[in-house]
Amino acid sequence: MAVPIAWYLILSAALFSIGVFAFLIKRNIITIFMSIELMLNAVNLAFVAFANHWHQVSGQIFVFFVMVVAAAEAAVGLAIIIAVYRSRETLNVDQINLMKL
Amino acid sequence: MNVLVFILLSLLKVAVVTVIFLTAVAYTVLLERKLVGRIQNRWGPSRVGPFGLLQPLADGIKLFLKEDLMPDEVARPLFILAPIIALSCALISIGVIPFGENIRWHGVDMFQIADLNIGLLVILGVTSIGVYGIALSGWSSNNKYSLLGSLRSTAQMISYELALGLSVIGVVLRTGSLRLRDIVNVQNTHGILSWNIFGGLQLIAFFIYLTAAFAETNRTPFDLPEAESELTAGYHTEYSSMKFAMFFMAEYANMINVGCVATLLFLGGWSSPFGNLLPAFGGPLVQALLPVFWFVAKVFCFLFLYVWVRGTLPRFRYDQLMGFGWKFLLPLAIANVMVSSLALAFRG
Amino acid sequence: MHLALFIIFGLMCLGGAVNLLLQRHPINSALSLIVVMSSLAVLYLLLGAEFLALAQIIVYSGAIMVLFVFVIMLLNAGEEERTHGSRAAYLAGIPGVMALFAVLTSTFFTLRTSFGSARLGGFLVTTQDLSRVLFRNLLLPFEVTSILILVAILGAVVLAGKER
Amino acid sequence: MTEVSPALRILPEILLTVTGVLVMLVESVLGVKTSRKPLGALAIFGTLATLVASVYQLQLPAGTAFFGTVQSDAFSVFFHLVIGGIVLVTLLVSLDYFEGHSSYVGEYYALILFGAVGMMLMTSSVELLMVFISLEISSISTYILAGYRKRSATSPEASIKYFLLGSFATAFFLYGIALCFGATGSTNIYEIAKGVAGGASPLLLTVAFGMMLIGLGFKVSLAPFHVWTPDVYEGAPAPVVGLMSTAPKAAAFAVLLRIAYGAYGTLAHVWMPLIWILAILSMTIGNLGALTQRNVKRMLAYSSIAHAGYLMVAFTALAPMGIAAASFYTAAYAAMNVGAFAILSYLSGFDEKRTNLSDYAGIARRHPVAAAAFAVFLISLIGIPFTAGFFGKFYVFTAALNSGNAWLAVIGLLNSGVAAFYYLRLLAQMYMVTEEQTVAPDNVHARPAFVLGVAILVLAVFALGIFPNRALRLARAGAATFAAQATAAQNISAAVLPR
Amino acid sequence: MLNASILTWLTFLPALGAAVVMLLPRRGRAPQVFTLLLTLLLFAMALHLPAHYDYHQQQGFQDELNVPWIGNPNIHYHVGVDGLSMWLVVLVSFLAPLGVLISWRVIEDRKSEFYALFLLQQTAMYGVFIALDLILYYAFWELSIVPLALLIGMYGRKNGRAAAIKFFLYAFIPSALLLVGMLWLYAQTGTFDLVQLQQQLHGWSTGSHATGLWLTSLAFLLAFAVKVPVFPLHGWLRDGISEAPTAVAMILAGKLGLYSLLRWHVALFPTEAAHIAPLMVALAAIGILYGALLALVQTDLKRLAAYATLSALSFCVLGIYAFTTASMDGAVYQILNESISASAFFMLLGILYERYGTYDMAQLGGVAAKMPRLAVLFVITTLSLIGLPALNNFVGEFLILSGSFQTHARIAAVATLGIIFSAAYMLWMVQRVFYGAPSAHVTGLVRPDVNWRERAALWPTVALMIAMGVASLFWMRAIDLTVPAMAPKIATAHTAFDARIGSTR
Repeated sequence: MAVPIAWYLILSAALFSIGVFAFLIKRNIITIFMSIELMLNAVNLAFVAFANHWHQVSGQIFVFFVMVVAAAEAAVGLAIIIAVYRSRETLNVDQINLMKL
Repeated sequence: MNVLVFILLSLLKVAVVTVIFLTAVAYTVLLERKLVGRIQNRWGPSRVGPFGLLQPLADGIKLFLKEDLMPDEVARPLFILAPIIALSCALISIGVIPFGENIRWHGVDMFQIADLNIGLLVILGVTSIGVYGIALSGWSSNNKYSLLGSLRSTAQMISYELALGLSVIGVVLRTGSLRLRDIVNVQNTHGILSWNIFGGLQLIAFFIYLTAAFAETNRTPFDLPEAESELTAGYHTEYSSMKFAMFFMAEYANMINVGCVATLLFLGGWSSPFGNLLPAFGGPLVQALLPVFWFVAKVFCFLFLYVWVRGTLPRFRYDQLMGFGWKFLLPLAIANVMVSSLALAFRG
Repeated sequence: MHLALFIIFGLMCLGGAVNLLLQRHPINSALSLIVVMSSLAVLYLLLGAEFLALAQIIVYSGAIMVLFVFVIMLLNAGEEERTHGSRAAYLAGIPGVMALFAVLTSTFFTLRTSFGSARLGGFLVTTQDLSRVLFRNLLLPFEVTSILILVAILGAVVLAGKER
Repeated sequence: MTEVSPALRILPEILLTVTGVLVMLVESVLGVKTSRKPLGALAIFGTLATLVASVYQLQLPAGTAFFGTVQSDAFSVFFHLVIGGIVLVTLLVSLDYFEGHSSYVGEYYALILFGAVGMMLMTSSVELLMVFISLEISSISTYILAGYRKRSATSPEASIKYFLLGSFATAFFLYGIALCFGATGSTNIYEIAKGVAGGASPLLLTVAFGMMLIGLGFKVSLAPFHVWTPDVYEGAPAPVVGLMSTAPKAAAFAVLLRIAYGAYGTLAHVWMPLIWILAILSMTIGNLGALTQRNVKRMLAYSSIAHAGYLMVAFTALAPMGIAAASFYTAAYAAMNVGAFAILSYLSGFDEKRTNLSDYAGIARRHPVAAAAFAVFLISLIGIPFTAGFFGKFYVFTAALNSGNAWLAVIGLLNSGVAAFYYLRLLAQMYMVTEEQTVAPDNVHARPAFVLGVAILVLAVFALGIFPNRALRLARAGAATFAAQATAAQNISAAVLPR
Repeated sequence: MLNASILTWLTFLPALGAAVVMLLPRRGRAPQVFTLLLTLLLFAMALHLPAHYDYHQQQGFQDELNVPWIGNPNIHYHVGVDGLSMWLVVLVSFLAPLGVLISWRVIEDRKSEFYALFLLQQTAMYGVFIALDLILYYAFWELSIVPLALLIGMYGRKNGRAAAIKFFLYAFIPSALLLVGMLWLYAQTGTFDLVQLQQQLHGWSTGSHATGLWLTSLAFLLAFAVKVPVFPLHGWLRDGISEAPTAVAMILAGKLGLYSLLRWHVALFPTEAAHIAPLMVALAAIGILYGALLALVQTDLKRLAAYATLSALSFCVLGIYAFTTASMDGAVYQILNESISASAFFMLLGILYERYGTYDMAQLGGVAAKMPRLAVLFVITTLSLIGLPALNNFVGEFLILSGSFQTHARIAAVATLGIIFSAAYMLWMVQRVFYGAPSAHVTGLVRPDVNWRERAALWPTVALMIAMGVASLFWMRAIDLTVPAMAPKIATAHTAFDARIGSTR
């Protein structure tokens, strides 16, 4: 039985929105970072779904690049988090506020 | 009807393979104890059953019947989840490994549970998930030894996974496929000469794979996570009874897995070392089982090597271990990929 | 079959995502995220991206998330404190997210017929197909990615390393 | 179309990458205690070579390479020159800045060079995948650079804020690309343009544009996506802020131009109102925010938001004019803003001890030359004639008026009137207030490299303000490539991705 | 050849000089001497303009130079002078050396910067007066703000910084509108050239662009009116003048704005100017009275001077917007007069301040006995400012009033009150400061009378006051050729009367 592509897309939209929401309300830097990963995954799902729709290989390749980028971001991001933790001893964004926003 | 037979046969296949596999795991333990005993000039287990052959059974019963201690301050769900992850990851890999020729009965492949286009990737993927078992066990135990052990182990596994992944690329390049059967098929023309380790010029890759695999399975000389002199039992510390048994089984299952994969990738899988030199003999049953024999024999050699190494080599220091992985193994693997691809390109 | 798998793993995805939102301990959130990613891998399989599915497991679940878990363990990040976040995040964020979701969903819903549907095996991309496009048409991005990784390595060294 | 070797199309990027790798290799053989200045010199020479290569690219006929992923044309060359110039000056200015303060100086140069590769590729790529990758290169290297003052408490904080919001933005941008791909089946700008012109669902395309706009809006700190800007600029090292407030923004604007005019040209009526709103918000919020700041870096951060708003005004103009104006403005803004932060870095040193407005009291007496240079940059930021800032604004608002957006120009110029106040406050502080002995006497010495860098910027500010013809011609030639793109789209269709 | 380039030399030599001043040694008198010599040279060069002015050429500009500057948008380096701007250029050149002389010993701190900025604003002034391309004009217009603001801020009295920022913002923000207006004009016509604009805009007031043109003219008017300043926009004037050092106060108000009103508002938008004229005239009248009344109650000399300036400048505005030949001629003439007399007045105040360290009238008194020479000069200047016949201001004020009587009789009558008030506060001021019993402050300090340097600065102005009062026709020739042509056609109804007035002078 076939599944409409639109369902996949709506799923991806839902995941993306949850990611955005988590980004906004989460208070731990690592969790915030994870919500970004969730958003990227949602995008990947959209890419794969669209690749299926257009029967285009390039849509799937995009996902590879996103993965590479996500990996690079993770490496750098976590390094930054470690640097922050060293200077602050906390991972709560509300306490990382030497500078007023 | 046909579908039903297919499903039934597949389930049966899974059951049989799992039982054999677990038994093999149990007897690998025995093998190790025996061999190490011999290396250390003692007997090893010899009281239970003839030559101690029933020792695994006795061990199993002991572990099952022990009291299951659960410390108060552990993160309960994760504490329970961790060994499950570890064991199931170890068991999944076997599902894509072919043990013999592609022989079908009622449309069911007799010597492989699932033949996937990307079998090799599945194994790598499952291996990479296996890290969680160790990471979570250490963290959920709420114990500094456990945590340190699992941190070490995680870092070690991440580090060596790179070299491991890179080492198989030469093989994949030669085959042009990620299907394990294809990889073996390329190697079974001229016997030992066409094995990847020689014919595919992957000797160095084999060495890298071997080393990385030792590290991935946390075996000597890379068994720092459970270096008892500094970390008591590492991430196992808080585990007992059945949960400990699961980790224990996972470790040995992984050893077997690694041996299978090494066999498939570098040692020609189920193909005979003599290639066509040996004339075909026996009936169809023998024809079908002989490759399985070769396969098992090769895996056994591998396991033997494992134990041998354990019996002879001392443990690395942690910084040596990381330095070895990053500064030696990884560059070597990259160089190997470059050389292999150049060689392939020149060969045509 | 397809539909059933989609529903099961789609729900797992959503459940994982919601759990990520609700869990207060980073490690639980991380595990939920792993569930999401692994379920996504299955969805990729359904959409005919087998290589991608495994890559998803290896790269995301097996490498990136391990890194996350590792750092959580390393820093021993504890329970999330329920501090009052910036009120702006709630005031602007919740309607914003709602609007975003509404826009996206309604767009996809409006165009649902034009997207067609996916069936098992309808569009299967083999590793060869992938590599043919990747190493020919998208060669430059592939090569440039190496710079990206180089930068990331440099960054990790610079930021996490100690000052000599 | 004559065949041009693909390597020539990305020659500047190749040179820069090679330089970066060389820097890293040489760094590894230098002793721990050795000065890293030779590496800086190497990086500077590499950048110079890159600039020369970019200029050389002007002689090539505009065209794509690598299966339609990159395109070198006057537009890309213009931005290559801007970015290359910024990098050059940043290297000159920071040659002595980190020396003795950080043990990763060699990596600093390498990161700047690699980041520049990303930015340059952004401006020349016509494939959104390529844009995405290079955007990430540039972003990640700037995240790292922002955290370079590791001992201070604010720098890692700046880095993490920049990183989190930047990655957040990236996700939006990526979703936009995905939707674009979904609507047209391709991520090549020209293919998208074809899809936009006929067939593809306008609804999906609009949503896609919105998402990409949000993503890029974060990157160029347009209001309301600007929240990270003041914090990040305050915490990051001053020379880095000079770089990251100009070069990545220039690149992101180039991308936005390519997308808006290159791919979405025929949907202009749909996205124009979005740009209007962003422009007005950015100008107003930026300027009002800057008014209340006591910290010079934060003030300049808000001012950069406002300047991004001015730039957006150019987007609302008709195609060739608006593009030329926006391009020119990025160049002008780069010259003055990099200059301002360079002086800031000089006056406040590595410890950033002079960041408050009151710390600048009477600076003109103690550092007359530095103060004079600062005054030049500030005056240019205000938009006083005979400086780059004036002509930048002039072209932007001319473009806006030419396309009938008089009200936008009025809002913009009134804003620039308000803006004059806070720049002036700083000027007044430097020149008109007698010094309070709050800051301990400092022994900053202007090194030759720094002086050269600032001199280049001052010259650039005046050159763009008095003889802008040459830069303008190049900007206009770049804009013309967009007009010619309809024909190019047909030529290229053979090379795009197979279905 | 010299004709073509003289204006360019005149304009950019000071800028060059500013750079040289910065490079000169800071110790000693080098900056003053250099600047004085340079300004004298400039004055000599400026005299070339009236010497070679072609009185037969009825229309257009002289000493023109028109070369393309920026290709697109079409901006030219177009400069030239006519009867209006020529005298203003000479005036600026005349005042500059005086400014240097009067600052000779006052400015000791950061001297190089002072003279550099002084020369820079000289460039800007010249530029404003000679530019015939809107953008070029705007460039100099904006440029003039910066050095002035810096000068006020750096060398002002107590609240110099606040006054400078106030001045800058008052000048800068309306300029933004001015720029919008200019850009709108360009978008509609494709040119920034004054002459071409005048031709193209002809008849637009009733066409489809009427609204835009109207708004544009308002934008222009606003920018200029602030700079003059015209009555409700004079907020910066009091602080600006009372804080500014003497040499700056001399050039701060008036000239630039009034000139711009004539050149770029009245001449460019005649119809719109005619529409707004009643308002402007009314505002001018209010300004005259308001300034005068406030001047009456001041005790601080600088503040008194500021309000007096407002009052006097409002006269000029009145003259311009009354739109009769006489009033406009008078207004232009009055710009010159006012500048000279007010400059002299500021210089005298500066000298007083230098001697006694205060502008407070309550502390001064009986100075005449101590410094008779100063008193003489002061009285002459005061009389000139009041508008005593045979002195310069009389001619201007008379022309303005008589001209505006024809169009706005009642308002002109009100304005006349202003003259009476001005006589009142000026004379009262002289009485309080110079005569009567010497105050304790004055007797306590023994100070020398005006020295040779101050005399060198003051006597030329006094000489000019008299010369311009007596021989007004010499100056009027060029003005008369140019200015009335700028007036909107509305004024032609009064030609007969104007002719009669004209014959009297």
